[in-house]
Formats: sequence, C-alpha cells, structure tokens
Amino acid sequence: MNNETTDIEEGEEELFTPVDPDEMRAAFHKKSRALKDKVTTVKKAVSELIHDGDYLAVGGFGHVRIPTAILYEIVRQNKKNLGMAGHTSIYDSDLLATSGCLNRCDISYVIGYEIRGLSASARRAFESGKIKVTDWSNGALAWRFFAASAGLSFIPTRILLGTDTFKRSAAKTVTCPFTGKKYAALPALYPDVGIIHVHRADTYGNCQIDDGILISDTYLARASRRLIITTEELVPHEEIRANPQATVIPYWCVDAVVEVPYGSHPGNMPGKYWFDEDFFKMYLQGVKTEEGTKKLYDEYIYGVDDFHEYIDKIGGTEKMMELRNIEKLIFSRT
Amino acid sequence: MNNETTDIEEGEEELFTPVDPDEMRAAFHKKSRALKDKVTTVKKAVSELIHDGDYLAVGGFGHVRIPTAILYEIVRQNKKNLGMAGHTSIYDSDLLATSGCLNRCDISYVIGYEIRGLSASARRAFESGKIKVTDWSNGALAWRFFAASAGLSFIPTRILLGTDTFKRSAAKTVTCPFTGKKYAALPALYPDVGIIHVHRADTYGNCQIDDGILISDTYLARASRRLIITTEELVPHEEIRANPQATVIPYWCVDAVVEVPYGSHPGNMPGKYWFDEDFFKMYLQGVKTEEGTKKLYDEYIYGVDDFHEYIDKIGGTEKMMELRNIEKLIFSRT
Amino acid sequence: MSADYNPLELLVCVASRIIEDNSTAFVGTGVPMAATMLAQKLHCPNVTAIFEAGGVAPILPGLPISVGDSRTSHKGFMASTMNDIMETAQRGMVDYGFLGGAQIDMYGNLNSTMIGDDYRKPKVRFPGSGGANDIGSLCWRTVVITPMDTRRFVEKVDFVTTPGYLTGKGAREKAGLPLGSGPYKVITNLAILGYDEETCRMRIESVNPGVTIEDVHKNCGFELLEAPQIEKTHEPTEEELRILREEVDPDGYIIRR
Amino acid sequence: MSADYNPLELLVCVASRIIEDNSTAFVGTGVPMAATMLAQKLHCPNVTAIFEAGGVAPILPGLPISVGDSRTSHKGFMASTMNDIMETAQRGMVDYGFLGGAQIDMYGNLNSTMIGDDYRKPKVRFPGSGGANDIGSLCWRTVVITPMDTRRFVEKVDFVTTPGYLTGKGAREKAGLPLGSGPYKVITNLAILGYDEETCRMRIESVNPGVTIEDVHKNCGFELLEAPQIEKTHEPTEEELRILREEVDPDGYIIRR
Repeated sequence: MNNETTDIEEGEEELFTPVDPDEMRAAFHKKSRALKDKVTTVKKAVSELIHDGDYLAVGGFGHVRIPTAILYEIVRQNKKNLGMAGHTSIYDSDLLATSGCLNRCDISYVIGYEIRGLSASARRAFESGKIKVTDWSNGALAWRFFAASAGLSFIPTRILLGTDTFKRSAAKTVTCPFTGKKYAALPALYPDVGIIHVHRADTYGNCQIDDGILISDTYLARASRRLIITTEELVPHEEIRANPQATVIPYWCVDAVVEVPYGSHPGNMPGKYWFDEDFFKMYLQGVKTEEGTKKLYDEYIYGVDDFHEYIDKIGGTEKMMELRNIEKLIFSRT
Repeated sequence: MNNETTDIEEGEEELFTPVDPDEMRAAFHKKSRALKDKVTTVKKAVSELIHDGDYLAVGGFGHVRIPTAILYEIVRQNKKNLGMAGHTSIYDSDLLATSGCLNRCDISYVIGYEIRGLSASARRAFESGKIKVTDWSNGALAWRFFAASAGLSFIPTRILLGTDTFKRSAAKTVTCPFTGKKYAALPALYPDVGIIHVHRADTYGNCQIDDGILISDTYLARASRRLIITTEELVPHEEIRANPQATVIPYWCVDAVVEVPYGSHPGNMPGKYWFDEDFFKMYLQGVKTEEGTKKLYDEYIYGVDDFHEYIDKIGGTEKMMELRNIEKLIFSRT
Repeated sequence: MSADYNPLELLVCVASRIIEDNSTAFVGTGVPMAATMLAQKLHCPNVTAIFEAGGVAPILPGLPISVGDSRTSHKGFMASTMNDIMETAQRGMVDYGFLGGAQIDMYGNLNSTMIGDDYRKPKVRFPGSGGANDIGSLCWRTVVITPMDTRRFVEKVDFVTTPGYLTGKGAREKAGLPLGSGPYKVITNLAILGYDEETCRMRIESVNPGVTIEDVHKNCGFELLEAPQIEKTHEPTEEELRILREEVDPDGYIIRR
Repeated sequence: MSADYNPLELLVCVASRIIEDNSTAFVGTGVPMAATMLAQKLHCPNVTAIFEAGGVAPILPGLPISVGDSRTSHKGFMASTMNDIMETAQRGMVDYGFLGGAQIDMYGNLNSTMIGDDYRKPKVRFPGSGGANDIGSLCWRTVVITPMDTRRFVEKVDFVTTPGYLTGKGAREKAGLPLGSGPYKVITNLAILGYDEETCRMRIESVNPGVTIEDVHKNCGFELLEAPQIEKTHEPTEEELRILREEVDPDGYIIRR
C-alpha cells in the first residue's frame, strides 16, 4: 500500500445534481423493469413525470432531433425552478430560460443558434441573474452523462484544465495512480428527467434513432432517473425485434412514450425534415423585444392546446412536406 | 485547493502494456490518416504488422466472430514472445498458447470453451509456467480497452475490489474526489496490434458488423496502435457511405484489410454461419495429448498454405453451407 | 407422485423458481440459461435476459452455446456492447446474476481461477473470472448453481475470484463494492442455501427431496448455519419437466450432459 | 490582377490553404466548414472532416447549419456519438481544430463565455465553450479564424474559455493538458499570425493584401511579435473564388452574411 498526498484543485461553482453512485443505484433499483405499455400523452407525461425543481436533460443537438412537444408543454404547464443541462443546447434551453421555468443551468452552449446568431430573449434570461449557472464544455457534459450511465461518480478527462471554464465549473482534479498525471475529474451527471425525441419506439420504450448521430443521447437516457420519449412513429414491438442492432435505448430506461409526428419542429429531424428556417427567422426576430417574445409565446405555445394544433399553425402537413423535400433532397428551396 | 491523503492499494502482478496517455498520443499522432487502399494478404499482414514480442488483442467473443485466418498465420509464422489480452478468449488464446507463441497474458477467460468444457492443451500451456499471467475480469478488460480508446491512463470502476482477482491484477485503487469513495482504478490497455473479423469493410478499412453484438471491439479497435481487419466481404466504398450509421470502426484505426470469406470458422459468424461443432469436438478430443495436438496443428495449420486450403480441408463450401443453414434456421442439424 | 428426474433437471427447475417476473437477469450458458428459459415459459413471461457480450431479451431459436453467440441477440430488444451491459449492471439496473465455480466458502466467495497455494505455479489453472467477478460485484442478487460436496464447499477457497460477502458483514461495503449487493442463494443438488442476515454466513433454507439435513452438513466443508425453519424443496412438477425437456432443452445439451 | 473578393472570402481561402491533405480536422459551422470544403475541392481531397456531434466525412449536399444536423453525416463514413468523437481527439487522432471567440490574448487563449469582471453578473453573456474548450485542449493544432481589432485582440481576456498557451511556454503541460498540443495559427482579415516557439507568444507571419505591418499592430490590443521574415499573404486565386462561390457556398450562407 502506498501513501500518496495529492493536491486537489476545485471549480468554484455549484454542482446541481447528486453524484453518489450508491444513492443512484438505490434509485435505479426501484425503477420498474416491467414490460408494460408506457404510451401516454404529452400533457400527462409532463404533469406526472416532471415536477417543479427537477433537473432536466434534453436529447438531440438543441435544434436537431429535439422533443419540442414536451418542451412546449413544460412551458405551458408553467413548471418552476427547473434545472437543466445546457448541453449543445439551442431552442430547448431558450424556451425554458425565456419562459422563466429555469433557475439553474449547467452550460456548455446556450443562447446561440450557431450560424443564425443569438437569441435575444435567451441572453436576457441568462443575464438577468435569475438563473444560476455553472460552466462546462460539450465534451465535459458528454462525459458527465457517460460517467452517470456507467454508475460512477466521476470520470478523468484531459479537458478544462488551466482555464476559467474549469474555475467556473464544479469539476475537481484527480491524480492518475499509474502515471501521476493530473486529470480533470468530472462529476457524473444524473438528471432527474431525460427527454429525447427518436425516430421509432415500441410501446415498451425500446427506441431506434435512424441516422446514427447520437450526440450523447444513449448515455443521457441511461443516466436519467426518469425518461420521457417522444417518437415520430410508434411501431409494433416486432419491428424493434427485427433489428435489435438498431436499438439505442432499451425499454428499461424509459418511463413514458408519446407518439408525436413532426415532433422536432422547428428543428431538423434527420432523414425526415429539415430545419424550418422561416420559423427560426421569425422567432429570433420576435424575441428581440419583451413584447415580441410575449406575442410569440402566446401565439405558438400558450395559445395552442397541443402539438397537433401547433403544427396546423406553422403550416400543417403542407409545410412539413416542404421541409421533408429539403431534407430528402427532393426539392431544395435554398 | 484541498490537501488529501489517500491510501492506494495495488494489485501485485505485472502490467504488460504502457499506460502513459501522452506516449500513446504521440504514437497515434504518427498513425496515417491517408485514405488509401489497405487491402493485403493474410501472410503480409502478419509478417509486416505483427512482430515478435508484440502484445495482441483479438476481437469477437473467442469462438464468435474471430479472425481465425490471422491467428493460424501467426502460428504458422511462428511468432515468438507474444502478449495477449485473454478477454472472452476461447479458440484464439488456445491457438496462441498451445503453439508456444505466447509468453504473457492478461486473463479474464482462457482455457475454457464455455459449455463444451476445457481445452487440455491450453490448460497445459497455462500451467507450464512459460506464460506469465495477470488476472482480470471480462468487465475489467472491456473497460481497460475503453479507457485506452478514450486516450486515458485509467478508469474508475466498482469491480475486482476485495478479491484475489484484484490482488493478482495490476489494478490500483483511487479515491473519488467528490464522494471519497474507493474505486478500482483500471489501467488503460493499449495493444500493439488489434485483430478483428467483421462482416463488411471497404478498402480504406471502414468496418460494419451486422448483428450489433460488438463485445468491446469498437474500443479495442480504437485502442490499438496497429489494427488488422479481416472481413467476410470487401465492399465498394459507396456501400459504406450508404449506411454511415452502421460503421463501427472508422478507417483511421485500420492498417490492413484482408478479405477472408468464412474467416471466423470454426467459430460462429452471426447471420452467416453457426459454430462447426464437429470441428470443436475433434479439436478438444485431439488436444488431450501432446501427440494429438501436434497431429491437429500439422494437419490444419502448419500443413496448409492459406485459409482457402484450410476451408477445403474442413469440408469446403458444402460444409459452410451446412453451417449457414443452421445459423439462418434453414435446416437445423441438432 | 412425480415423474423421475435427474439431478440437473432438479437444479434447473429449482433455479427457475427463484427468478421474479419483471426483473432483469444476467444469464450465462448452461443451467442458468435453461432455468431462465423455463421461468419465462412458466411464471416469468417478462423476465429480461441479458447476456454479457451485448444481447438482450432474444427469442431463442435454440439454446445458445456461448454468451456471445448469434442466438443471444436473435430477435432481441437490443444488441449492444459488453461495456454497455457491464455499465448497466454497475448503474444498478441488473437484478439477478447467476454464477458457478470450482470452490465456494461460507461467505459465498467463489473460486474459478486456480487450485494451489502459489498463484504463479497453480496446481490446476481454471479459465478465470470471465464475467463472474463483474456479476458478483455489480448485480443486486447473485445466485450460485453448483453440485455440493466437500471439495467444492470449502473452509477457504484457494483464490477469491468473485466476491461473496468476503470476510463477513460490512466487508463488501468496506472494500468499495456497491451497497446492498451480494450473494442471495446457492442452489445445489442437495439443498437450497441462503445467507444469515446478521453474519452473512451460508445457511440451509430448504433440503431437496430424499435428502436429510445431516446429508447437507456432511457434504459441506465448513459449518453451515440453519434457517429458523428449514423447508422441503418441491420436486419438479410434471409441467416443469415437460417444458424443460420438450421446449427448453430438447437436445439435452444441458440436462443430459 | 485577381478578382474582387470580400473579407470573408479572403478568410475562407486563407484558412483552406493551411489544411494538410490526409489529415483529420474538427469542423465547425461557418467559415471553417467552408474552408474545409474548399480545401477538399482543391489541394486536400483526402482531408477527413469530423463533426463534434458524431458525423464523419459527409458528402455535403449543402452547407450544414449545425454541427449536429443531418448533412454532417450525409453519405459519410460513420455516424457516431459526441463521446466517441471527443475520445478520438483525446486519444490524439484529430490533427486540426478550428475555433472562434469574442476575445483572444497573446497566448491564444480564447473567450467565448462572457464580458465583465464578475462571472455571476456578466455584462454580456455569450454561448459558452460549446466544443471549443475540448477542441483547444485535445487537437494537435488549433486554428483561430477571426476578424482583427483591439476589442478582440486584448491584453487579458475577461474569461479563458479555451486554453491557448495559457501563461506561456510549459503552462499547458503543467496544467495537465496533452503534450505537444496547442495553438497553431490565427487567421484574420489583416494577417496570418502564428506563435513564437520560445515564448509561445503570438507573432505576425504574413500580412494580407493591402495591409501593412503597422496596420496589424494598430489593430491589436497587445504587443505582437514578428516572425524573422514576414510574408505577403497570397490573394484568393480565381479558381479558389470560383469554387468557393459556385460549389461551396452558392447561397452565400457564409461568404455573403
């Protein structure tokens, strides 16, 4: 047995989620393994599985393969004091921050819309002082989900070191017992609720994502205490069994399944439909002012009853066919 | 900055492979990223890429999806002082141990043939004192490959702890900087050469495995300094591009590609052919004595020039059709 | 009066009965596989079988020969990696794990590595842990299925391959193993054994048909405790035997070895 | 005499020239994407573009809008996870990474997090690291593409989001970052900047057409070193401009913003 003294450096910001692997094992122990019909509605999934104060993680890439229907419903039900992993986060974190649902956020990327510029309302929200933040990077949150999915409390990595991103994170350092080298130890991230939109799911919750760009969704799904799936299409169980190699989230991770066609609008759904750039343009223009923001949210979220009504409002199946044509290179509008 | 004193427990056996992530980054830095034709022969792949003293890692599950042609050729070229990850290892480690090619082995599972019993020759070899061993578990080696594929020197896990498997490993313990909990720190495993059999590869080395039972092959492939792929079928590059989501090993990991139809015989190749149980029965019977072993190896390895000749010897395409019929449930012999 | 059966058939039937429905179970080849299939066809239609190489919940076209072969994912829910499966267990999502071994001690510690007193010069070398250490470390409840005699049930195993309760109560936790996990039952040809909660020592819970408590003690190399009330193991029913022989293992791969 | 071009076109053309064939490059949206596509169509047919969300080497049917959108894996070699991609970089398999930022200092440290002196009350909050810290930590050579002025090129960035050479030679290694990795070039509308090997400080290596060395110094908020010999940046060629405008970005998404 060796005796080793190590200096541990520590990020100074708050760690929003628990890391004890035994506490989380106890939670997962209680999670049902029953093969049962988990199909429900957006309304019920949100009211029954998401509580004020919960910490959320959203799948996809923020404006690609996002569970928009669940996000709108969270806003509509006016959930309060939510936390969130702002991982590759675009429209998702904007909605929750702008609507006032969010009070804390692990940030790797928020506010920005990649080459489209920034969301003024998200910036206002994140500059308001009402949302506590802790900074990370995309890789950091990806690995934090991995560590949780593997039932650990931390994982060593070679990022963040030497920067203010480390200082304003809740990471620590750890020394490799083999090489003596210093690593950034990232705390596992176990969300209370994960929300993921997929191409295909059966009623038990076995999920398949067609294009293979999984970001960190397989890990996020496994790491979450509760998991809500929206799917473009519910399929018979036998269709899942026909291609087990395509299943990326097994049923035992899943608590609710909701069929939501066009469910990633205005986001891209790989192989199904392209971004609705007209919508994003209108949105980013609208949120420049408080009034514009209120008008937009009244029109598209508070003022509609469900996602079917929303899809009608944005142009219905005709619009969605147009976006499909761009995505599938049938016609290109640009 | 905190000051923390930690007791590190250590396994007592030898660590056969390097763990320094910067040493390995330097090696990977030099690895070619060229998109070039990597197709070669079994003979050349083995003579050019595997050297006496190298440490090998073999994909598949030991008698499922194994690169038999490469294993036979290593024996035929009489490579010496090889090391090996005995991970879920069955026919692969038996061949290298029995033939005297092996002088060190990280063991998680060797000698045994699951429900078929044990290989007497592998047991003789591993009891001879000529092979240095260090013990682990299947999970341990799986995670050691992961750690290497992620460019780390270690990963924390909750296995091995408290057992002689830990004591006879080269693991250490590490304390979580967040919870204070003790983990088994497993050293990354970077093999000199990885050898994997796949369903489909293009000439650059992009690989697809149909059934999705990947064991740890994606990590093993990424962790290896050099990687030899045998494939049931070489396909045009465009076939890979038609399904990027099915690619599990990218070309940049790969140094050589060899097309070897029936290349997992006598092992199972998922979706293609079942185990050759007649061959395994004959083999396990034969290796009970030194003479029987010599006869078998002379007949099926030293006495044949290449894998085509071997396939002829075990019954040719007729036999392989029979094994395909069992695998694909066209006819069942048992 | 029940039908005739052999000791392997008894083991499979008894093992199948302790599996709970709507649970997840790590399944190995051999008896555990047959027991899980039997349970699925009787009282556990919704037990999810997980194979360490990556297969999940296959519709088995026949008994797998390997935990990595193509039957383990045939029409399954998912085909994945060993890493994913082990991580699932480490996260606390796998309820049952089945194990065997050459030696077992009173705390359920298992040896499948070697016989002898010098690791570097073993008298007999066995395959090693395989997935056993992982299963014994990470699953909530581990079940050992093994024949019982004094060579197998020993005071001290030559090598602790897989952790049982190690040196007794609290030792797993102290070593860093997950809280609340550990040995659950030992199913043998003579008796069903469990563990005393206070001491974590093995105890007799049920004796098999035609076996006395005395027989069980005689075939054990260490002092076995006794449960407050020792049951009699139910014989295999005709239905169990019929399904086992006709549907689960018609070729006798497991039960007529 | 070359054709007319705008500053963005110059940036894309200059950036495309420093990419080497048979290398791997982390590609973000915007200028880096256009530069990589342009390089591929000219001198680097075999550069492999890698996207942080999981896409590898797509045949782009149009410019991606996001590093996670469906175009990033369209007919690619592989579609994978962000974890796999980041692990690939951490292992040392990614040669180039492209970055931007609101502020940069003389050691190439980048700020894309906030302006102000109180983290908890920022004057301006930016998106944050995204993949930038990962790319700047793990790739062998990082290339920054940015317009040059004294607001961006500052003595001290308000927040080190992404590591350059931190406080100078040896600082990256001391912090625990991978050996031998770090900033390589800064491509601006005025000049191509590199780093002095001894001090790891930024230096002028080449000035763009119509720009004087004096102009470059005037537009920098810290003292820039000068390479022993300062080159003149070649203007975009007609071929570069034609391919850029007709094939890479016909809709002007990047070059006519």
